[in-house]
Amino acid sequence: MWKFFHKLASPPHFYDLANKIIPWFIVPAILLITYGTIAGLFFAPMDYQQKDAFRIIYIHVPAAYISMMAYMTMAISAGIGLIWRMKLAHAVAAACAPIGAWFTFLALITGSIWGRPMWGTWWEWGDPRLTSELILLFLYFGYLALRAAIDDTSKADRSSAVLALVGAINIPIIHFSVEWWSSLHQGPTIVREGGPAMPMEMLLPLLAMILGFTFFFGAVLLRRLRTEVLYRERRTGWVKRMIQPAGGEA
Amino acid sequence: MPASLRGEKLCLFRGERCLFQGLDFQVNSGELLLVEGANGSGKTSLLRAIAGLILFEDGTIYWNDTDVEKDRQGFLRSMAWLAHRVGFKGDLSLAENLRFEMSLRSVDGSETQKVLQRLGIERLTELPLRALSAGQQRRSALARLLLVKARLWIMDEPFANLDRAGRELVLELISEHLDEGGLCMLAAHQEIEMNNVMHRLML
Amino acid sequence: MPASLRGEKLCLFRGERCLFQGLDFQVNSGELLLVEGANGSGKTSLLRAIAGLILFEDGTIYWNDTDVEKDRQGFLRSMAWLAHRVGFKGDLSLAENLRFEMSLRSVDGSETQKVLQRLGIERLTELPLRALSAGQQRRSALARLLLVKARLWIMDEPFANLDRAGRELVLELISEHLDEGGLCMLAAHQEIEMNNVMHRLML
Amino acid sequence: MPYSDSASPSLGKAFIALVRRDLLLAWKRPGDVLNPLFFFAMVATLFPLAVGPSVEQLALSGPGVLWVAALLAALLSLNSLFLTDYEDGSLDQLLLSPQPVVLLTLAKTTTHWLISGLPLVLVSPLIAVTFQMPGHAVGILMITLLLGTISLSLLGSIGAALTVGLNRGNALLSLLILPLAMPVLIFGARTVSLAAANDTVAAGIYFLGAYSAMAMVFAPFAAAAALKISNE
Amino acid sequence: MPYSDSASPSLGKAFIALVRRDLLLAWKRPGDVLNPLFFFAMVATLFPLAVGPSVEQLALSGPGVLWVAALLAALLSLNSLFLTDYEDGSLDQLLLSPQPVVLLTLAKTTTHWLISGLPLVLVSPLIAVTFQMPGHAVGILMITLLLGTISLSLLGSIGAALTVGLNRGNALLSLLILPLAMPVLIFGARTVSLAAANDTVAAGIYFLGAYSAMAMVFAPFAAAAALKISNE
Amino acid sequence: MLAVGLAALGILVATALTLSAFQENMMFYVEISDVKAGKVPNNRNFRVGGLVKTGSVHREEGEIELSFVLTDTANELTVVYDGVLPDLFREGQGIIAHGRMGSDGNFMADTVLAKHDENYMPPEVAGSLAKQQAANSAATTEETDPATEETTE
Ligand code: HEM
Ligand SMILES: Nc1ncnc2c1ncn2[C@@H]1O[C@H](COP(=O)(O)OP(=O)(O)OP(=O)(O)O)[C@@H](O)[C@H]1O
Ligand SMILES: Nc1ncnc2c1ncn2[C@@H]1O[C@H](COP(=O)(O)OP(=O)(O)OP(=O)(O)O)[C@@H](O)[C@H]1O
Ligand SMILES: [Mg+2]
Ligand SMILES: [Mg+2]
Repeated sequence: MWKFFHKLASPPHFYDLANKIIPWFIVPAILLITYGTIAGLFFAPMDYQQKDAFRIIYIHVPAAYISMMAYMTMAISAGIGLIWRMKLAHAVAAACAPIGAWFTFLALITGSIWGRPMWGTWWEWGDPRLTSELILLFLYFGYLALRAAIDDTSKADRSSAVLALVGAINIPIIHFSVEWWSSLHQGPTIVREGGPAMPMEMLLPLLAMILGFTFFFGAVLLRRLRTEVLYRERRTGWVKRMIQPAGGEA
Repeated sequence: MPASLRGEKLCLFRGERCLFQGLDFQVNSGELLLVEGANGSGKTSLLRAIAGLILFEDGTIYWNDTDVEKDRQGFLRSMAWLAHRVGFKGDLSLAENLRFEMSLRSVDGSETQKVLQRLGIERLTELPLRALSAGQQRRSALARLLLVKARLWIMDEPFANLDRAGRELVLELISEHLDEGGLCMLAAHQEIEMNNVMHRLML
Repeated sequence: MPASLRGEKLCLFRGERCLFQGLDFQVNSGELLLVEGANGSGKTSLLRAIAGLILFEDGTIYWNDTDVEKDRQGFLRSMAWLAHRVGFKGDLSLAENLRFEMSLRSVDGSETQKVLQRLGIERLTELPLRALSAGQQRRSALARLLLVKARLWIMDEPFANLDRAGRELVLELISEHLDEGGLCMLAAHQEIEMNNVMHRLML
Repeated sequence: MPYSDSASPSLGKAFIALVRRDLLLAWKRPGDVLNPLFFFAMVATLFPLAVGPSVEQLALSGPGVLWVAALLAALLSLNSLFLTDYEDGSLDQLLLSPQPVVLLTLAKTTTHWLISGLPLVLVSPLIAVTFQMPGHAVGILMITLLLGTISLSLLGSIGAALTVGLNRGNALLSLLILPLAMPVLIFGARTVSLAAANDTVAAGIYFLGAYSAMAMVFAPFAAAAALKISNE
Repeated sequence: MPYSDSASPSLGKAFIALVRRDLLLAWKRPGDVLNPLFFFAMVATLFPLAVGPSVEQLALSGPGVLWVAALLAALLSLNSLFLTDYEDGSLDQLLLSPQPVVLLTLAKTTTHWLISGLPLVLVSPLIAVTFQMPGHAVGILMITLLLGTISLSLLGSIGAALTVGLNRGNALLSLLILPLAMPVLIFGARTVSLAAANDTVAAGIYFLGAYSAMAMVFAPFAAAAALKISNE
Repeated sequence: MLAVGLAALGILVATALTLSAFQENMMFYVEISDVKAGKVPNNRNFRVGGLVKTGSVHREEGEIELSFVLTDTANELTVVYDGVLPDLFREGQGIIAHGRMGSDGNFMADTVLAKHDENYMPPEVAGSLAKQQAANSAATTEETDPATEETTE
C-alpha cells in the first residue's frame, strides 16, 4: 500500500499515469455535460414560478459546488504536503487554485444573473451565502497572490499551504450559512431532510451536470498538474531526456 | 560528558543548484571543524541547514547520536549561533539587548560585565546598537555567544569587520571554549592557527 | 592630467562623540591612502563624509584643489563608491543591475564581459542578485567599480567576505588602477602589500 | 562547565522577556503607537469630507466608517510585526532560541495588540463623538473593537508571518488577511449600528468573542509555521 | 585612460534608465502592481459590508468611498517608493551618481504613478459599477482619479522621502501626506458626486489639474532635499 | 499538555459563544411576531421576511404605491411600497422587505426582494397541487410540501 503511494508520488510515474487517466475523465465529462445541457435546457419542465429562468440552475449549482470542492481539495492536499512533505500534493494544491477561482467566479456571476429576475437584485450585501462565497473568491486570490510573490517553489508551496488551511474554515460557513441565518439565498434543494425538493425530470439533468462538472474539474486538474510537475522537474534528468529527442545531445 | 555533532549523507539544494551531496562530517568535544571553500561554495548554507533554518534535501544531523529532528528543542539549547547579521535590535542599547537574550534563554547574567570587558565594549552598553561601528557590532554578537554558554558554537565568518586585536581575541575565545570541552563549527576565509584539534571540511 | 584629493582641518562628530578633529590628508594620482584604526575609530564615517553622505562638522575637502561643495556633481563624476552594502537590487539579475548602473552614468558597457570574467562571476549574470553568496555579491560590487571607470575609488573594507583568491584579485585591481593614474582611498583591517605609493592614515 | 543546556528554560520568562523587549522598542519609537491612532482619526475624518456633510448620513454610516478605519489602522501596523526582526537577523536568533516558536509568535502578537489594538479601543470614544454616536452605543463600540482588534492582531500575525521578507509592503498582507477579517468587520459594524438604534447586540458580541477565541487557539500555530517557512 | 568623468552624463538617459529599472522590478514582482488594485477593490467592498445593505445609501456615498479607497491604495504603495533602495544600499549609490537628485526622485515618482496610479484609474470603472454609478459619472471619476493620483504620487514622494529609514511602516507616511492630500480627496469626491447628480464639474477638474501642476513643479525638489537628509 | 488544555478551553469557549449567538435574534432581520410585539428598531431600516398573504395585494387607482399584507401564518403586517416589484412577486410568495416602521404601524418598504424557497416543480403539478390544497385546506392547517408529495407519487 505504502509502496504504491510512493510510486504514485514519483513525478515521472505520475506524469505518465496522469496522461493515461485523463481520457477517463474527459469522456464522462463530455457525455454527462452534453446530456445535462440538452435535458436541462430542452426537456426538463419549467418551474411553476420562475418559468425558464430557473434553467440557470444547471450551471450555477455545479459551479458553486465545484468552487467549494476545489478549495477542499486544495486545502487537504496542502495539508498532506505540509505534514508528509509530499511535493506532488503541493503541486495538486497549486493546480487547484486557479480552477477553483474560476468556478467561484462562475458561481458568483451565474448567481448574480439569476438573482436579478428572481430576487429583484444583482447582489445583496447582507446575505451570508453571497458574502461568504465572495470571501472564497478573495481567499483564492490571496492564495494565488502569495504564490506569485514567492520565487522559491518549495517555500511558496509551504507558505501557501498554511494559508490554504487557515482559509478552509470558510467552507462550512458557506455551506451552512443558509441554515444558520435566514436570508435571501434559498436553502438546500438536493440534499435535505425528506429528499430533494425537485421532480426527477429536473433533478436528473442537474445531478448529471454536477457529476459532469466534477469529471471536468478532474480532467483540468490533471492537465494542469502535468504541466506543473513538468515545470517543477524541469532540471531533472527525466524531463530533459523527454524533451530532447534520443541522442539529440550535442 | 563528551558531546558530538555528526552529519550523514547530507545533500542541499539552493534554487536549482545542488551545493553538495553525500556529505559526511563529525565534530566531537574539544574539536574545531573549519568549513572552507571559495565564495559561493555553500558554507553559509550548510551552517544554516545544520541549525535548522533551511531544510536539507536529504541526510540527517545527529547531536549526541540522536537525530536532531527528534529533539530540536534540546539541540537548540546546546547551540549558539553567530552569523553575518548581528541579530540585535538597533534601537535598543547593548545592555538591553543582552538582558533580553538572557531572559529568553533563562541564563543568569552575572558574568556580563566580565565578558564585555574582555571584548572591549564595556563602555558602549548605553548607546543604541545602531550607532556602533561594524566591528563593535560584531563584538556585541560575540558577547551573546559567550553569555549563552552553549556547548556547540556555530560561527559564520566571525572575523569579518574585526580589527587585528579582535581577530586574535576570537581565536583565543574559541580555544578556551574547546579546552572546556565545547565544540565549534566555523566557516571562514582566514587561515587559523590553534593548538586544539582542528578538522577541515572543504566544500 | 594628475588629480588629487585633499582634506583640511576635518572634524567629524557622530552622536555626541568627536571622532577626529583637525585631520588633514592628501592623495594624489597613483597613490593609495590606507585608512586604519581599531573598530569604531571612525573609518566608515570618514569615508561617508568625504563622499558627501554625511556632513563634516568642520573642514573642507578639495578635489583637484577645488572645494567639492562648489562642484559636487563634478566630484561625483570622478568618484566610485564601494561600501559594506552592495547597493544592487536583489530581485534583478547581475546583468540587469549592471546595465542600469551604466546607463545611469552614461558609460558604455563594452567591457562588461571581460570584467565579469576577471572577477569570476561571468556565470552568475542571470541569477537574481539575492541568490548570490556573500562573497559573490561583493564581487558584483567590484564589477560596478571597474565598469564605472572613475578616477577616485573609495572603498570600505573591500576584502570582507572574499576568499583568498578574491582578496588577491582586489589588490591586483587596485594596483592596476593606481598604475593608470587613479587614486584610491581604502579602509581595511588587513595588512596590504603593494608596490605602489601608499600612505597611511591612522584614526 | 555550567553549560546552559542542563537547565530547562522557562516558558513564562521567555514570553515576558519578548513582550518587554517589544514594549521597550515601542517606547523608544513612540511613533509606532501614535501613528495608527492618528491614522484612525484621519480616516474617520476623511469620510465625512469625501461623502459630504449631511448629519443624518454621518450618523447612519458612522459605525461602519469607524470600523473600517479601525480595521485599516490595525492592518497598517501589522506589516512591521515580524519584518524588523527578519531584517536585522534577530528572527534567526529567536527561531534558534530553545523556545517553542508558537510562544514567540504569541508574545509578539500580544505586544502588537497592546501597542496598536488597545490604544485604538481607548481612543475610539473621542472619534465616535464626532460622528454623533449616542452614549450607550459608544460603550458597545469599545467592546466590539476590543474583541475585534484581538482577532485582527491574531489573524494579522498569520499574514505578517506569511509575507515577511517578500518586500511587498502592506498590500499583499492586506490581501491575505482581509477575507478573514471581513466577518469581524461585518459583525462589529452591525452590532454598533444596532446599539445606536437601541436594538439587541448580544448576538454580535457573542460572535466576536467566539471568533477571537478561535483565533487565539489556531492563529499562533499557523503564524509559527508560516514564520519558520518564511525565514528560510 | 578613458575615465568617465570627461563625458558629461546624459540626463534623459539616466531618467529613462531609472524608470526602466523600476518597471523591470515591478515586472519581476507583479504583486506590486496587482496588490494596490486588489486592495482598492477590497476597500470598496468593505464599505457596503460595514455600512449596511441599503442601495440608496450606497449610491449616495459611492463617489466618496471610491475616492477614499483610491487614496488609501495609493498611500499603501508609497511606503516602498524609496525604502527598498534605502535598505539594500542602492540609495547610497543613486545619491552618489553624478545626476541631480531631483531627476532621480522625479523618475521614481513617475514609475510609482505608472505602476500604482494608472492601473487604479483604469480599473475604477469596474468598481464604480458595483456602486451603481451612472455612466457619465464614471467618465468623470476616471478623469478626477487620473489627475488626483498624479498629485498623490508626487505628494507621496515627499512623504516617502521624509520617512525612509524610520522603519515606521505606512502610518507616519500617511500621517504626513494626508493633510496635503485632503484637498485632492475633497474635490475629487465632490466632483464625482456632482457628475452623478448631473451637475457641472468643470471647476473641480480645473482645481485638480492646477493642484497636480503645482505638485509637479515643487514636489520633486522637496523630495530630493528630504531624501538627502533621510539617508544620512 | 498545557497547550492542549488551553486549546481545548479556547475551542470550548468559542463553541459556547457561537451557540449563544444563535440563540439571539438575527441581526437586521426581524420576525413579524416581534414587529407585532413592538420589538422593532424605531429610527432605523431593518428587514422583515414572510409570505405575501393571498388576496391582500392592493393598489389605489392611478397610483404606483401599493400595499400588501405580510404573514408568517400566525401574525400579519401591512407593507406599503412604491417601487419596482421583482418579477417573481406574487401572492403566496416569500419576500424580504427593507424599510422602516411608519407612524401608522405599517411597514414602509424601500426595497422588496422576492425570496424563492427550495421547491422546484413544473407548473401543472403546482396547479393541481394548489387545487388539491385549496380543497383540503379546511381539513388540515399544516402546510404540505408539494415537491415531496410529487416525487412519492
Ligand atoms: C450572487 C448570487 C449567488 C451566490 C454567490 C450563490 C452561491 C451559492 C453557493 C456557494 C451554493 C453551494 C452551496 C453548497 O453546496 O453548500 C449555491 C447553491 C445553490 N444556489 Fe446559489 N448563489 C447565488 C444566487 C442564487 C440564486 C439567485 C438562486 C435561485 C433562487 C440560487 C439557487 C441555488 C440553488 C438551487 C443551489 C443548490 C442548493 C442545494 O445545495 O441543493 N442561487 N449557491
Ligand atoms: N549615530 C551615531 N550616534 C552615536 N555614535 C555613533 C553614531 N554613528 C557612529 N557612531 C560612533 O562612531 C564611531 C565610528 O564609527 P565608524 O562606523 O565610523 O567606525 P569604523 O572605524 O568604521 O569601525 P569598524 O572598523 O568597526 O567598521 C563608533 O564608535 C560609533 O559608536
Ligand atoms: N535562493 C537561492 N537560489 C539560487 N541559488 C542560491 C540561493 N541561495 C544561495 N544560492 C547559491 O548557493 C551558493 C552557496 O551560497 P552560500 O551563501 O552558502 O555560499 P558561501 O559558501 O557562504 O559563500 P561566501 O563565502 O561568499 O559567503 C551560491 O553559489 C549561491 O549563488
Ligand atoms: Mg557565506
Ligand atoms: Mg566601518
